[in-house]
Formats: sequence, C-alpha cells, structure tokens
Amino acid sequence: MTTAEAPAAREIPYVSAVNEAIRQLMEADPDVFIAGEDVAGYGGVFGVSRGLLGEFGERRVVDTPISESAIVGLGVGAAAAGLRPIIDIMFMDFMGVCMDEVVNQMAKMRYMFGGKARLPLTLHTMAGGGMNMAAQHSQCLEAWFCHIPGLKVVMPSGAYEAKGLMVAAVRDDNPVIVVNNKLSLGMKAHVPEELYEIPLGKANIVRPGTNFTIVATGRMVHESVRAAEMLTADGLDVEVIDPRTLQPFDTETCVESVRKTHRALVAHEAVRFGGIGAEFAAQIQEEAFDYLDAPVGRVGAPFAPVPFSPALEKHYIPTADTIAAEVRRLLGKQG
Amino acid sequence: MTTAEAPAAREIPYVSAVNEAIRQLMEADPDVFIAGEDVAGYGGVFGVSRGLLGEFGERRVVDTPISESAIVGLGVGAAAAGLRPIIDIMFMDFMGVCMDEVVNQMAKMRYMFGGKARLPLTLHTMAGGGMNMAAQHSQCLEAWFCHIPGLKVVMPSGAYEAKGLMVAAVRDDNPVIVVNNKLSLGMKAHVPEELYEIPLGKANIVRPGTNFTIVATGRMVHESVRAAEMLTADGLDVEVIDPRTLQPFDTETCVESVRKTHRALVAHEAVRFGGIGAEFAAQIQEEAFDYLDAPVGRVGAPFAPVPFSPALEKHYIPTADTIAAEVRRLLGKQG
Amino acid sequence: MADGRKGTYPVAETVAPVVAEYARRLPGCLTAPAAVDSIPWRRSDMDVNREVLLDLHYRMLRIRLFEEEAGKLSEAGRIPGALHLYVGEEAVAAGVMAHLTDADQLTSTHRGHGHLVAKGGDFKKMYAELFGRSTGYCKGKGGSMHIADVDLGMLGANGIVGGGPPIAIGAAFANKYRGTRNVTVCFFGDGASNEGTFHEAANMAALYRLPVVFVCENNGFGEFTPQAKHQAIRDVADRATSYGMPGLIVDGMDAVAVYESAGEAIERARRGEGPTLLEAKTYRFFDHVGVRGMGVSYRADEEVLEWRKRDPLLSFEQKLVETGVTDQGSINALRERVLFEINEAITFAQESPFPDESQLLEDVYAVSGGVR
Amino acid sequence: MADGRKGTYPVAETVAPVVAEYARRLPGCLTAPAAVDSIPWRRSDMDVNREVLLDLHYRMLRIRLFEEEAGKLSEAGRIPGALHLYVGEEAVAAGVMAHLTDADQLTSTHRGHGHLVAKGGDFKKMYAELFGRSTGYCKGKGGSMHIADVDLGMLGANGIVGGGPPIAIGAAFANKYRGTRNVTVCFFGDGASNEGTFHEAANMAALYRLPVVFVCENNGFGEFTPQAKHQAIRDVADRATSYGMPGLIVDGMDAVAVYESAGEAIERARRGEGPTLLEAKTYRFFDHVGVRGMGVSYRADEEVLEWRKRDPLLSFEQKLVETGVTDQGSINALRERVLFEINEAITFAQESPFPDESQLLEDVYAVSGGVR
Ligand SMILES: Cc1ncc(C[n+]2csc(CCOP(=O)(O)OP(=O)(O)O)c2C)c(N)n1
Ligand SMILES: Cc1ncc(C[n+]2csc(CCOP(=O)(O)OP(=O)(O)O)c2C)c(N)n1
Ligand SMILES: [Mg+2]
Ligand SMILES: [Mg+2]
Repeated sequence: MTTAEAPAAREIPYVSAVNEAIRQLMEADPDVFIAGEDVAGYGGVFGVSRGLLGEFGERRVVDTPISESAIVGLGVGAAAAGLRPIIDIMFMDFMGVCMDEVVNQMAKMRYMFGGKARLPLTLHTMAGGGMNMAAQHSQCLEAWFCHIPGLKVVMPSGAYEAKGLMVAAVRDDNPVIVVNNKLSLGMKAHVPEELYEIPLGKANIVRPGTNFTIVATGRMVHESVRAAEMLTADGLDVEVIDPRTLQPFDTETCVESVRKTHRALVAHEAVRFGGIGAEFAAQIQEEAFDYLDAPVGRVGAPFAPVPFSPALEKHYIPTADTIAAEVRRLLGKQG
Repeated sequence: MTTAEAPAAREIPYVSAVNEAIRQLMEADPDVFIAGEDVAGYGGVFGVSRGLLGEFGERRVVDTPISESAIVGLGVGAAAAGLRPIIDIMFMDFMGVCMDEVVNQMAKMRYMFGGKARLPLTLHTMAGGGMNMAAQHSQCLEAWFCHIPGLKVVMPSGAYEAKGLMVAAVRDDNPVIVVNNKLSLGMKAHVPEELYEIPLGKANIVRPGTNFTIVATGRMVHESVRAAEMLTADGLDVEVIDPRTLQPFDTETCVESVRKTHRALVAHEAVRFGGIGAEFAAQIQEEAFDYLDAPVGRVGAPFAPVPFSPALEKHYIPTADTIAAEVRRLLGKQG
Repeated sequence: MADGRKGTYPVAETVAPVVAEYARRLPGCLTAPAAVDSIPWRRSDMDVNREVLLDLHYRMLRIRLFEEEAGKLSEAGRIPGALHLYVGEEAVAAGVMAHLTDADQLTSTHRGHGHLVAKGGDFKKMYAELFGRSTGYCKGKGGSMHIADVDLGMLGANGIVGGGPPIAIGAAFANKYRGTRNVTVCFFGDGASNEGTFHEAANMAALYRLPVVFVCENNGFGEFTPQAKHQAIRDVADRATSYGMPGLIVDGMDAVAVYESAGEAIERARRGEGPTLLEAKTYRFFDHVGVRGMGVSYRADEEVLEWRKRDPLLSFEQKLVETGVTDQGSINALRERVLFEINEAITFAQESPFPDESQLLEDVYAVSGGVR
Repeated sequence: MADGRKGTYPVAETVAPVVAEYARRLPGCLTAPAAVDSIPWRRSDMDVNREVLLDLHYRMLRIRLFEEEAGKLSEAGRIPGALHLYVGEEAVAAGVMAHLTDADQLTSTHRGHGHLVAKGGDFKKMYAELFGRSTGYCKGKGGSMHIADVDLGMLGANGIVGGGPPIAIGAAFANKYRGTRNVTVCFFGDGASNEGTFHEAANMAALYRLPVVFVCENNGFGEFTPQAKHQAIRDVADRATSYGMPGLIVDGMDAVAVYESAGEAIERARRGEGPTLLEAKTYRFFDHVGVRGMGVSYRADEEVLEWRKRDPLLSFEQKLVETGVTDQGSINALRERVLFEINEAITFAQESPFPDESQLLEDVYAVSGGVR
C-alpha cells in the first residue's frame, strides 16, 4: 500500500516479510546466523524468527541468555571475524543495557582501526507503543543511533519495506540497525517472493503531492497518508515521503519536495524534543530556506515517558489527526 | 569572563569551582554524598573531588568498583530512599555501559510510579575532546539525554556556571545530568565563595549583539565569543547565548534574540547530525520563522568518531574559525 | 517514602503486628488451636510459631487469589497490556516478606504483583493500576510492570530484566548511610542472573557489606528458555562465591523453608554482616505472560503437573490442617473473605475514572510539569 | 582478516616457526646450549623446551623495551594522548601468546601494547600509531587505546573497561561456527572483572562451550583503587564457579608458569571443551597512565619494590643464564638488537606523515565515506 510496485500482489503481513527475508538471506549465505533471546525454540516473541530453527538448526539460530551486551558483542566479534550476524534485541527499550556495545564498539571499531575491520552486522529490534506496555517497552529511540557515526539506521514503514530493507541491511558491510514497529507487524502489503533489496539511503515518495510535504518515519507514514487524505478537504495536496533509511538520510529527495511544495512537516512516533525530526527539520529549513512559506513543523510524542493506561497512551502516540492538526496550525503560521 | 557578574573578582579554575560546589553542598546537607570510580582516595581523575575524602570520610565519599550500572543504580536507589546523591561517571563516553539505569530507571521512575518517587540525583560526567583521547574518551552525547523525558541536562561553559549549575542540579528534586568539559577545567573565572545557584532552564546572554545570534553550548560559548569578535570586522554585531541548561531549553530567550537579529546559528562540540543543535534550530525556525533572514545554521563535529591523531582532531572539533566561517556562509544564503 | 526510621527489626516483633493486623480484620482465621512445637515441618531454631504459619498462609492465599482473578480479567481482555503472573511462586514472596517491616524495601521484577501483595499492597490500588485507572498505585501510568508503593518500601516492579539489583543496593546504601537496621530485598529471576547488572550490584553489595538480600526466584525459565539453555550451572546460589557472600538454596515451594532461610539472611543483613544470595527453587504454573501454562511448546505438561503436586499454597494448607494449626473451614472462610475483598477491589477499579489527558504531562518532573 | 583456516595448533608446531623466525633474524641469540630436561623451573609435562624459553624471553624483552621507549617518548611530550604501559606484566602476554597462531584471536584492554607486541605486532606500525601518523596500524585514528591488527587476530585495545569480553566470545563463536580449532583469548583486568560485560560474556561462553580463554591480568589495582577496595574476594579465578568453567590461578610474574597454565586452557578450548578463566597475579611497575610508578599516593613504594624483585623479565633472564639456556652476552646482544629495531621504528614513525584532513571522514563506513 505504501509502495509504487504492486502487480500480481502476493500480500503478506509485515512480520512474515521480515521472517521471509531472514530465511532467504540465511539460505543464500552460510555466514548469516541469527542470535537473540528466544529467537530459536520460540521463534521470537514477535514471531520474527518463526520456523528458522527447524530449517537451519541450533548452529545458526541461537537462543541466548538474557545478556544483551554479550549478545551484541557476540555479533560484533563474529562480524569482525567474518560472519554476517543478525542480532535480535527484543525491544528497542533494551538498547540501554547494551548501548556501549552498540555505540562504542560496533559503531566505531572500523574507524578506530583505520578501516581495517569490516562489520557486516544487522541489529534488529522492535520499537513503538500502542500496546499498553508502558514506559520501558514502547519507546522509539532511533535518534540516539542516528547521532552516532558508524551506524546506519533503517525504519521500515510496511511489509514491502520490511523485507527489502532487511535484505539491504544484512548485505551491507556496515552495522545497520533495523527498527521495526510492533503495531505494524500485522499489516499486509505486496511483498515479492524473491530476495530484493531496497537501497539504503534512498527515500520513497509514498504519495505525491504539490503543496505540502510530510516526511514521516515508520508507522507514521500510514498516519501521514491518512492525514493527507483528510487534508484534501482543506484543498491541500500533500506529498508524503518515507525516508526508509534514517541514517544516512536522503536530504535531496526531501528538500526537492519542499522546494516544490513550500511547506513541510516531519512526523515520527518518538518524543518530539530531540527526535530525529529535529535533524530533518533543521536540514530542510537550511537547504530549502528560500522556498519555505511556513516553518517546518514537527509531530512527535509529547515530553513524557510512554504511559501505561490506554486512556493516556491514545493521547500520547501521534495519529493522522495530530498530523493533520499540525499541518493546519503551520498553515496558520504561514509568513 | 562569560558572566555579567564579576565584582571583587576571586578567580578560580573551573575544576575548583566544581569541587567547591560539591564541598559546600555536602557541608550544607548531610544527605548529599558522592560516589564514583576513584573519587575518594584519588580525588577523581580530573580532580573534581579532591580533598573531599579528608573532609567527609568514606561514608560520604565513596570509591566504587568499575561497575557503572551499579554506580548509577546506587544513586537511583539511594535517591528513591531519600538521600541526595552525586554520582560521578568519569567520562561521558561511559554512559553507554549504564544507559539503561539512566534512561529507563532514573529518568522514568517518578512518572512510572505516578509521581510517588522523588529522585534528587545529580549525575556528573566529563565530555569533550581536544586531549587526543580518541573515539571512546572524547564524546559529547548530551543529545541522547535531552531526548529523554524525566531528565534535566546542564552544560556549564565556565567556572562561574560550573559552580552555580552544580548547586542547582544537586538541589533540584529531579535527576540532573551535569556535563562538564575536560578542556575547560583549567579555565578561570570569577566565582563567588558562597553557595549560589544558577536557575535551571534560564539561558544567559553572554555577549549582546544586534544582527546575528549564536546559541552555543559548553566550551563552544567561548569559541563563539571569539568568533563574534572576529566577525566585528565583517560589520556584524553578534549576540552569543549560552543556554546553560539544555533540558529544559530556554526557547524564549533564544527566540527573542533571533526576532531581533534575524539570523542564527547553533554551535556545539557534539556531532552535528542529530545533535542538540538540531532541536534548537528546529525550534528557532519554527518560533521565529517570520523574522529570519537566513536559515538557522549549525556547527558541530563532522560525521565521524573522534579521531586520535592531533592532526585530525584539530579539524574535528569546532573552533571560533569554524563558527565564523559558518556565519559567513549563512549570510551568503540570506534570502 | 520509607524514611528508614519507623521499622522494627527482630523477627518476632516484625511478624506479630502484621498477623495481629490480619487477625483484627479476619477474626475467624485465628481461632483453631495448635501447639507451636508440634509443627512437624519446623526446621530450625527460628521462631516459626503458629502466627507465623498463618501469616505465611495468608500472604500466599492473597497472592494466589489476586493473581488468579487478574489472570481471568486479562484473558477476558478486560485488563490492558501484558501480565506476568506469580502463581506457583507464592511461597517465596510470603516467606521473605514475613520478615519485613514497612520501612524495609524491596525491588521487584516484571513478575511483581506477588511481591507487592505480600508486602501488604492494597488490592484496590493494585487492580486500579492494572486497569489503568487514575486511582491506581501509579495513577495508571505504570501498569503491571511498574507497579510500586514507595511508602511500603516496594520500589517497583521493573520492565527491565536485571533492573532491580542496582536500585536495591542504592536503597540498602541509604539504610546503612543512615544507620538504620532496615533491609532491602532484591528479587530477580534465574534469567536475570545472567544480566551484568546483577553481577555489578552483587559485587558492590558485598564490598560495602550492604544490608541487602538477593533472592533469586529460580523458576527454571527465562521466558521460554529453560535454565539449562541459558546458563551452564544448575544453582544460581553458586554465584555467591564470586562476590564473597554466602549463597543459600531453599525449596521455593515451601513457605516455611523460605521463611527460615530468608530470616537468616535478613538477620545477617540487619546485623551489618552484609548481603546473602538466596536461591529459591520454584516454578511458574502459568505461562510467561498470561495464564495458559500447559499445552505450550517449550515445556512438557508432565513437568508442570509434577510441580503442581507441590503447589506451595495447597500443600501448605494441607499441612496446616493436618497439624491442626487451622482447619479447612477457617481456610475456606478466609478464602471467601479474600475473594470478597478482591471483588470489591475489582469493582472499585472498574468504577474508577481513567486518567485525564491533562495528566499525561504530570509527574514527569518533581516540580515543573515538563516541557514540550 | 584471520579467516580461521590458516592456523596450526599443537603447541610445538605453533611455537617452533615463531622461534625459527626469530632465530633467523637473530642468530646470536640461539647459540648457547642447554639440555631441555635440565631446566629447573619446568613444571609440567608440557613441552617447555629451550626454544619455548627463548621465545618467552624474546617476547617479554620486546614488550619491555617497546614500553620503556614509549614511556620515555610520552614523558617527553612527544606522544600525544594517554599511554597505559604494560611494564611488569610481560610474562602474562608472553606466556599466553606463545601458544597462539596468527589465526587465533585476542581482545585486549586499554593496556594493550604488550598484547600486540607479544602477538607479533610490527614496531613500526605500532609507534606510528602512538605518534598519530598515517602509517600507523590505525592510520592514526585509534592511537594507543585502540591499537589493533585484525590480520594478526588482535581485535583491538579497548578504551572501555570490560569492552573486550563480549567481542571475544563473538570471535570465538565464529571460530566454532566454522569448525576451526582457533582460539580467542580475552585479556581483562581485576577491575574489569566487576563490569557486567565480563559476567555476561563468561556465562555465554560457558553455555556455548566456546573456544575462548579469559585471562584476568590481576595487577591488584583498577586505576588507583586496590583490589580489596573494589571486590570482596581475593581470587578473580573464583568467579569461574559462576559459569561452570574451570578457574586457574597462576603466578603472572613467571612466564613459564603462565605458559603452562595458558597452554592447558588453550588446548582445552581447541579440543572443544569450552572456556577457562585463568587469573594471572601480576603487578604494574609503572603508574596507571604514564611512567611514574613510585612516590604515588595510592600505593607504597615498598610494595612496588617487593614486586620489582620478581621482575618477570630480569628474573627470567637470570634463570636463563643460570641454567645455561643462554648467556648474558647473547641477552645483551638481543637487547641491543631489539633496541635497534625500536629506534628504527621510532624514526620511521616520526618521519611518517600525519593523516591529512581529507582522511577525517574516511573509514567511518565500509563503502561510503560517511555523511555530514
Ligand atoms: C533487559 C531485558 N531483556 C529482556 C527482557 C524481556 N524479558 C522479559 S521477562 C524475561 C524473562 C526473565 O526471566 P527470569 O529473570 O528468569 O524471570 P521470570 O520471568 O522467570 O520470572 C525476558 C527475557 C526484558 N524485559 N528486559
Ligand atoms: C567503562 C569504563 N569505566 C571506566 C574507565 C576508566 N578506566 C580506565 S582503565 C581503568 C582501570 C581498569 O582496571 P583493570 O581492569 O584492573 O585494568 P588495569 O588498568 O589494572 O590493567 C578505569 C577505571 C573506562 N575506561 N571504561
Ligand atoms: Mg525465571
Ligand atoms: Mg588492574
């Protein structure tokens, strides 16, 4: 649904797309293995690695102790020694317990060694709220990693992207963090059966438009498309762009769009303050300053931890309504 | 030098200002203690806690094992139980090994408990490069923490700020991260002897000016002042603002300045991409859009880990020259 | 906030008022006569008298019924989010908590309801929290995984495996700093014993001789991974050697056994002799999340049934009756009474308001309301 | 990149070519006759022959002289940044590394020069790196704290205490995955043994029976904190119990003792029997950073002098001479020869260009040059 390509559509859910990508990557390359908590016997608590143990055995589908630093280290050491690990960190919130391994070892080893290490490592994790899992199981922390030279970060918006970006991540010779979204796991889309790759660093224009640009990440791409539809009533023809890769960010595609539409907003599920939207907005206003008719807006979560209660969480996570409202607010600010 | 106040000047170095703040705070409040690696017997590898062991004894000046998660946890638990800990994490780069404790426990406990915990905890750490300590001992990672609701973050620019902000941090009933800069430790400034507090969340106009605003953090405040002086030759009268507190950020003071000067730039030592400058720039362009004659610029480190070699590091860390050059580039972009 | 001053310490003193309080509310329960010395499964010189037995039973019963009802509500989709239930492990919380005063603290895990119930948690505030209501312990902001009662010294369930140990030593540090004799108990699982945080906290606790007891609830699984697949040792207690602290193993299905071992460890901590690692071998009857504990892929039903034979509550009740500490009628009455309390609490919770949107940005900071 | 295929394994085979190579370059050094069996400090059945002894000596000597010269340069302000020198601990690196082939890996610490020298590191590239030159091992980007030679299996010094263990088990995992008999050695300090990463990695290594040897260089201090103030145990080897792996203690001032114990552990790993924790009791003669090791606040000079009496290099040389393995003249010649090599390397380093600004953004990513 978010992709241009969709012929003889085989529609499968997001989670199956990720699973299929991993399976096919493992079939194609004996150096690919997956390790993480409950990825083998249980198939992953989100089902991402379902069936892999049966096909590839314990040597390549590895259940680990609850020891995230060691899990990431396992990937770093194995990658430095020439394998191509997929490391699963169950919830993105748990990156805190292995942060050093990710940002000081995995991200920097190549540079610190003067280019003499190669780290073809994919770190897969699940982000996002909406499941009433509260402050420690719902976060979107991608901004942390986008700030760290040496890492790449992708955030698929749908099943098509989930497979294609996973393939690109695993084939890349650098550490790539793949941030999937829990609420998206059931979303279906056309996903080709073959191993295809979505190039890292290339944004996708999900919905072309002429007089407003929304740059949205992950699940917010769909909310933004919905917002765009709502905004047609306001006479707006909104372009929605999915950067797909957050690091490196495809500045050109976004800036080009804004030069055309003259107005822009960035939407993500993460906390707004200090989110990756700040970087995107800063870049857009810098590169398209003369073309802007209004400030670049930002939609993100408010400045609070993710609350447990559904009554609060529903106000916490941005939706199409929030996005549409912000678009309208920005138009009011128009200079 | 960066402060308006400076009467019968007692000039002391930055490191002594921090040390004095801690000593006086401990004298004033028996619930304040300090814990960290080599803070007691050795007085801290940067000398921040020098002499404290002698004055307060092992009960209140606590050498810890090299176990950063437990060190921060010691602070979190002790604060939740009513003490007012100062926790020292030697280098900011090491926050990775205790990230969960900081962002998932310390930052969120109060909210998760519905406001029923109070965490008067100060986490002191040292950031910044310029000492040829390479990729794992030179980073500025404040953006990570500013993104996390529940934390406050201060970054003193000079000795006066170092003491006043330390006092405010320790007296605050919330977790505050104090980010000092290694290269600043020897810098002298007038520092009152008494316990004074610099209010959190209030920016300081270090150098008033009329036609360009530089918002600079930490050590970059001084580089910006130097840049401002250089730019007088270009006929520019640059205002330099030190936010002092990065979270909460004093948007008003900065925006008000830009409404006056019509041009702005944010400067920090951290990596530019995804740095806190992105947030500041995004806010400024949003709140002062109609007043801006040029895009809001940003100066920060390039997208690479901090290199070891002095020959590279000198090109890595922003200086007055970098800042002045960016100001000139922005003026060229003026719409 | 437990300020470290209001606690009383010797076991007998600790337990007596708790039981007296239960007795006041539940007169029926304390009538059956039994000679203290005739209790056949008494093991040590510790004062395991009739009141203690009834206390242990009461705590276990309250946990069991709380969890079973919570489980039903969750299965029925009436409680949002994920519940990690404590059924099967009640003896551990009961046996430990019987030694603690309100001034003593504990840190808990994702599987935290049992700990809070045993520490004296209020059913109303607990259910209200599970239901995400503003009358809950955390005003609906925490939910099951962050349920806490700082006033009771319950420093929170924790969504991060291994999140508790560092916090526990901090609380213990504060107790020592202030010269109180309060103790902090740190609950954690077999799976959590592989997190670096446990290691760091245990080392620091031993180094500083902090008044903390590390209670490993070894239920044989971390999520769906059996212990043999997450560590190459059988007894987590062996890890005590690494820190220079005593390690004890106890039958976590036997509340008296836990009571005795925990008592030793807690007394040792109160005496200023430092931490102990106490491993309780136990089992979770339900699934990792939710209720279904049988017919699952990662363990055999036979294994579950084998452990269920040693149900910590039911086997305890049987012994209580057999030894005349109480009779079945009293137990039934007590069960009814607790269920009544639970139903009241559930009603209270369900009738409570959800938090208002305006509360979203409250409680982020102690003073200000947060920034946007 | 060590691809796990080029290594050879039995000790004798491992060591012989190394020594032969040394011998080729240093004919003077291998002429003194000595019967293998007459060596008095031979301890086990391991084949500690004359070649091994000379090999151990040579490795220690190279480390000592490398470090002393580096220290002088640093004190003179000619090397930027901080140096953590290995002087006093040479026997550990030498005794371990004598068992390793180029296909075997190691992870190191902030105190990493000695490990790289012992693994066969190139003096020129090492000094050039310390000097921050583009000809250095890391093109000047890493410096002392990140010096590495991935081709030699040296996976880097590490600025993060406890940074090595997780990486080591990853390399070991790769070795096992590929069915090689290569081994990974993980060096870490007594201080590092309190980091959670060590705990997690050790547990995982034992669980998977990875071919890794954890070598704790217990020099009695973490920075300026003595061991007794950072852990409540005396022997880090005791921690092996926590993981279900053997723990060995060895005199880290005696290269032969280290050689023998490390040999056992490494052979065990090669046989697929899993990891070992080997604790070497040693001492750093210099300060935590830099050279000055006496007249400091945190330890007594007497303590330093006591340990210096057991200087791993000098006492070893004395024994070599006493037992006729070699003579003082050969040792002197060897020392001169190494110093000559070092001086050449320092000259090379100092004459090498600094990296150009254009290199700043290179090597961030494997393919692209990074973004701004
Ligand atoms: C840091 C972290 N890693 C992983 C998880 C996911 N998780 C939640 S509970 C659990 C298993 C914990 O096992 P154990 O400590 O034995 O406790 P039990 O559930 O058996 O009571 C895991 C892996 C988590 N919440 N936090
Ligand atoms: C995570 C982390 N914490 C603290 C430090 C600062 N530091 C550098 S070396 C060191 C002492 C390490 O002690 P040990 O492991 O015994 O090694 P040694 O220096 O004695 O060889 C410390 C605390 C660090 N580099 N990394
Ligand atoms: Mg368990
Ligand atoms: Mg040491």
